[in-house]
Amino acid sequence: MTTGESAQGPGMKFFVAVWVGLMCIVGIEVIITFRHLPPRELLVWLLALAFLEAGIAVWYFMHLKYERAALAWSLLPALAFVVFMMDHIWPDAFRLLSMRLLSN
Amino acid sequence: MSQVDITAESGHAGLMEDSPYGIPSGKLAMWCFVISDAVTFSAVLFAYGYLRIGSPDWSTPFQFSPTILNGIGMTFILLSSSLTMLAAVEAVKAGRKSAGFGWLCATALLGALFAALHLVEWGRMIDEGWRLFQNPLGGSVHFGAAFFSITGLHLLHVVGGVCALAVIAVGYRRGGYNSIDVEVAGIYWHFVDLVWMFVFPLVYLMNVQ
Amino acid sequence: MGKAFGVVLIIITLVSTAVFIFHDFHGISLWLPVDASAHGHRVDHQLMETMYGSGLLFVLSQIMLGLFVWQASDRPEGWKYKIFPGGAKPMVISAILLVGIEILTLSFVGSKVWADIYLTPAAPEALPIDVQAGQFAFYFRYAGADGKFGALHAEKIDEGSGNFFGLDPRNDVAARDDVVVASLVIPVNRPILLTLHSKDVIHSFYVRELRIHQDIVPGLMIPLHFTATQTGRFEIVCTQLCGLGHYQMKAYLEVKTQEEFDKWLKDQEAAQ
Amino acid sequence: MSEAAHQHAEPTGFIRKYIFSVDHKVIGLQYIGLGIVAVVLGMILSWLMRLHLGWSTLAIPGLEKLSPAGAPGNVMTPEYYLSLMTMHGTLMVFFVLTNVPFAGFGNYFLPIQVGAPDMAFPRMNMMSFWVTFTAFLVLIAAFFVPGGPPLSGWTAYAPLSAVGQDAGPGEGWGQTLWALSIAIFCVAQLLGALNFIATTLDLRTKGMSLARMPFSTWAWFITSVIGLLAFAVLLPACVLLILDRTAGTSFFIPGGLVISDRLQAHTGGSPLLWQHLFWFFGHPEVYIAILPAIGIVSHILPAFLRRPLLGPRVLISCLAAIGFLSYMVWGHHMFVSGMNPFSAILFSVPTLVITIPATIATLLWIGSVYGARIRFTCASLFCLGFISVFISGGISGFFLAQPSIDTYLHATYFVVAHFHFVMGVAAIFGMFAGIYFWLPKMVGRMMNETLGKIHFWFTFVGVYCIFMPMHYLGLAGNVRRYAAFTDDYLAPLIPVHQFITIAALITGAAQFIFLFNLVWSRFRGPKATENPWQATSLEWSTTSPPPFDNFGGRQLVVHQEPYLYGVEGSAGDYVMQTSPETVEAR
Amino acid sequence: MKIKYFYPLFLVLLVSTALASLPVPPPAGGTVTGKVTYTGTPPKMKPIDMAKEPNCAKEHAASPVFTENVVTGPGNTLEWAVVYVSAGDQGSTPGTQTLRFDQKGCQYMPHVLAMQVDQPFEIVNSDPHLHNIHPLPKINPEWNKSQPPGTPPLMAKYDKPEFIPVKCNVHPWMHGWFIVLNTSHYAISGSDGSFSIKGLPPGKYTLTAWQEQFGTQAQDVTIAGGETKNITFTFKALPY
Repeated sequence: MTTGESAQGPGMKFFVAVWVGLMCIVGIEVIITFRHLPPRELLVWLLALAFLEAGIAVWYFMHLKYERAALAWSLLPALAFVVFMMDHIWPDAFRLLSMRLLSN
Repeated sequence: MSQVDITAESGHAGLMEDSPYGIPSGKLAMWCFVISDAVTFSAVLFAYGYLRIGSPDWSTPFQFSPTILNGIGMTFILLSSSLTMLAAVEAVKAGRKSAGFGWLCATALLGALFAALHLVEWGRMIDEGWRLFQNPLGGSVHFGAAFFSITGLHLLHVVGGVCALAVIAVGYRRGGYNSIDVEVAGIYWHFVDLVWMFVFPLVYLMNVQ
Repeated sequence: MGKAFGVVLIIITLVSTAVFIFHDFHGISLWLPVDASAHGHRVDHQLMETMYGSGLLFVLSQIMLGLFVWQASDRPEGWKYKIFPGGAKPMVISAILLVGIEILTLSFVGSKVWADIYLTPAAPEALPIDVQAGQFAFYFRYAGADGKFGALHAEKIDEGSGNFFGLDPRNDVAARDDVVVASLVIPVNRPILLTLHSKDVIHSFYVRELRIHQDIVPGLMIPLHFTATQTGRFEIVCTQLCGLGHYQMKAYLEVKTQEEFDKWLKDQEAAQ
Repeated sequence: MSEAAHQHAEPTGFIRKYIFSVDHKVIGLQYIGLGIVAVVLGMILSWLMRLHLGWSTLAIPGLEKLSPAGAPGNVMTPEYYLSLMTMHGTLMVFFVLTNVPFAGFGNYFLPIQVGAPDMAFPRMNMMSFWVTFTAFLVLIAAFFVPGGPPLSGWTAYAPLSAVGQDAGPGEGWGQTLWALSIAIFCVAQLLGALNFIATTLDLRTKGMSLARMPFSTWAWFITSVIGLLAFAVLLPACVLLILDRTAGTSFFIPGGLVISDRLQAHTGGSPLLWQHLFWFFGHPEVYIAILPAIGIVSHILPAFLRRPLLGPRVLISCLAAIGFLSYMVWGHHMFVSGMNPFSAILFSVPTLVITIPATIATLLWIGSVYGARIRFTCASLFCLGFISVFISGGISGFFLAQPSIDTYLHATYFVVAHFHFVMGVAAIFGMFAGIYFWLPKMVGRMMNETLGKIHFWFTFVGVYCIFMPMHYLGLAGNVRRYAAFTDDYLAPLIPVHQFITIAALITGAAQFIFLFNLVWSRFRGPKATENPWQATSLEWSTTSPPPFDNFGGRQLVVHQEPYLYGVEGSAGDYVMQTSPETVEAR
Repeated sequence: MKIKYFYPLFLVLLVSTALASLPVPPPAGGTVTGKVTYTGTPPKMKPIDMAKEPNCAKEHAASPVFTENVVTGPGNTLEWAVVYVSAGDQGSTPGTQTLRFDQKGCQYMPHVLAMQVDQPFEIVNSDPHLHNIHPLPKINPEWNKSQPPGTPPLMAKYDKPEFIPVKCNVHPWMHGWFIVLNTSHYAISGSDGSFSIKGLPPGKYTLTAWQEQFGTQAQDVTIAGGETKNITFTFKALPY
């Protein structure tokens, strides 16, 4: 049970620090955006930062760190697997460009 | 009544097998829902990416002011609401009823504020001529479709979350809900925050002029 | 009951297999039609390989099941069950090995066949033909004397006046001599490069005798190349549900000798 | 959990007891009932389709009254044929194959098999059924709207399904309702899956470790995990489709389409995007249909073989492997769809790999039949029949998994035969086995074995007569989804279709024997004892039917593996899971 | 002679139609005849390739069928143009006779079917295969029905005046028109481009000629009595 064995968070002070960190990452994202990188590079940066942010949120805010490891090991690989498999659609997205019907 | 109540309150207490994760069913179900919902959001974001790759005439209309500034404000509000949610969970766990209620209300209010800012943002876009099927800049019409459907889906989650938080806050004060329910609501609320961490960079920042 | 099950199952298995083997019944041919393309024999070969391998699996496993059920039917009361020789482990290992080898071979060889049809570019001397599918007919366009296709304009499509492709002969000289016909006429033994596109919903280009199949996706121009090796008249059918007239959506492929083809093309140019 | 805590004593009012009941057993029966309504409807639709395929100019008396536009002069129009086909597919896949073996039997028996008094979230469970029911009503409403029922198949490929009325009849309100119905259905399945997962993991009684769960429980659990992630993709896909249809977006509709001489306003979407999203759900859905049937059959077989199955752990691993692989193979539905041909190879290999766990499972069943003394009942016959049709359906997968062969066989009757055997008939056989096996527990009455056996023989031989010839038709290049075979190439094959039609009519008619048996046994059948099959799992440790809280206030304790047959126990040649005796492993 | 009685008769007619809507004999009156012609080079009509439907291809094997957007006759005349009273109409009688629209040899017979508002017409499939009839109205309600061979005729009517193109999706070359008019004073030009509108009561009319490719042209005509007026419509044609 939760109250018994796990989810004893480290206290609000720590969470405030995490919150400040997350806001900093958002700041970095905005700064990177306005350095006008090529879209592909920007995407890589933003995605990396977003995953970092999301990871922090899952880990600390959603208390996954304070649950049994089994929970994280069940949920995250499943999600990662599904998202990885979805990546198989990209080659067809590029087909939309290279094989577009030239009418109008 | 008997067994169910025993499971509910004192856990498995020797009558049931231990849950492999050692968490209440509600929390487990919420985690599963979060994963499922994450897949839903991924599907929509993948669809957005797919169409964006396939559209050579994609529009990038956003400027620092007002859109991104507003977006930073919304991010700040939503992140802060996560913080108040954490405070609510802490308070509830410690049994501080009124503090818990207060923090829950604060979270719901911040959520409502987020939704309001979002709607203002939508209103501005609609005034500029953006529609689900229309691009006032003449580029790909998918911009409006993707923007409104992704942020709309997120907004729906926020509004649903605000309602749920309000119900739980009142219910908690009256004794209908316990600390676990608050924690479960917290997981959902943080998830809504987490989704925004992808929506903001992918839908807003990637579309800056 | 067990005996009946065993017998019925074995009869079903044998009859099903027999129809595969003797697939010609009083003019009803239940087998692939003649192969008229350069790559078709490889598809057929791959299909036969799979047929032998999986047919063996089918017959063996059904007969095994039927036999075991037959045996199990009149055992005495208080029978102590016997364990399959070796138990589960050899079964699992043999399944992994046998089926594994089977599918490895199939996927290696099969993928090669696939890659050679769909992942190779068309030969440079291939005859380009433009194919447009629409509800519920195919139209084919040859470049005409200038060797150039006219540009397509969706808003100019007007089927009632015969402008199926949306050509603009008023402003586009290249479009004036384009030959538009309702049958695909090609010379034999010459590579053909089709460019498939659709004006409305998804259709499909399927010629059984050519062993070729490709969906025609609106918004995309999909290349498809093949070489026909036999003269004759074959059906081109749509296999992707496209609306009420789906079952009547077809065209004919006429494979002619090079001389006949040249004459035909000249006639068409003159007629249009 | 909190919600379960709100549950009180057994309700007494009719509505709370039988309609809006939170009792998982009532909900399970409701799902099964809904499934039976859907399957009868779907079967009648298939009869009409088959009649039309055999004799395309046949006037079917009364059809014009049913649909004046669909059958002028009682002769079916092609659009009506396609509508029937679409509704048949949708009803069968969603409301029968997903509802009955998974939601229906799962709801009824999963809590009992793990020794729980109810599902983890009884009220959510009730909601999930009524949401499903709403989806059903919305789908049926599509028959009666202007423009007619949808006709773009259960796959609803865009842009045909997305552009609206211009694309022909059936693309108006009917198609919108279809998409809406499926979206609603997704929500119901998500709720159901959450419930199943939580119940399996959290509400197991003392001693019911994961390893001691019956195969059926495992299958329902794995299926709910698949469903949780698969329906989550279909839901937004349907919402985007509805937006395309009603709000003018162009997610799935490319630009420059001219449909019925009208230039469409949409631009820039991609039909392949719909196919990807749909099949990303669609292939796991196939396993959502078949895995519970595999689980049910594996659960029932040992009781009649009077022995445990070979390699129980291996079998469960196979189920899990199939579930895992189901997410890696959706592209094999799209080999010739205009997808990048490289991807075809990428999808082909895992598809072929699926045959390994499937073969292992089949061999384990066959090997378990070896050397057993089978008790031939309707349930065991349907289990044996299941193995046979599963083999027949699985074998044709070897062909369709290879893009090079799919080049010829795609969208022919070979595909129809394949999926009807492996997911339609096999899952239906699992359902029949389940009903013959569990009806005594569910209603407290035994079913009539003689009628059941007649039903089995007609069904078993019948499905082979219907679906085996479809393989031959497919090899001959007979394209599916055709309303009639008019052209020179296909016309000679019509006699085969007529044979199939006659077989389908007879086999379908035989199903009414089953329905009669079901209704008759419900009221007139001999009373069932607590454990009529001398089976071991927990559902047989309570009365038939079980009381409101499943075990009458007892908290069971599990001491044994689930399938201890063929051993010496106090009760005979088997040892119940709840029995505390020590058993020598054999 | 007859003119003397005309006005009283007309009054009686008006009253009787208003009160009892009894069947009325066609009023005697003036006639407009004439021709529809063109100047310039009209587009060349294309031969229709019906290879998709072997039945029809066989039927037309000897003499190929051409598209019918611009059907010309001797002396630069145009067939299938509709001439009708577009303004000043009087004395129209409601159309009650059921018209017939046939599908034969993968062609519409007639190519242009003119009818009055609320006039019933039947659509017949004389071919041994399926057709679907898909009129594409903008004001009137749209429908799209298929007609398998051997099924009874489809009955239909329109309640608002409109020029409606008709197509068959199964045979995309099939193309026809439903011309729904507010008046019973209309005519379709024949193969020599001639038309004749009879029974016009004296008065001032605007006559409009419509041709599917070239659009419309209007002329004013005044009918004084039982006379016959001759007018010619001339369209300007372009080759593409």
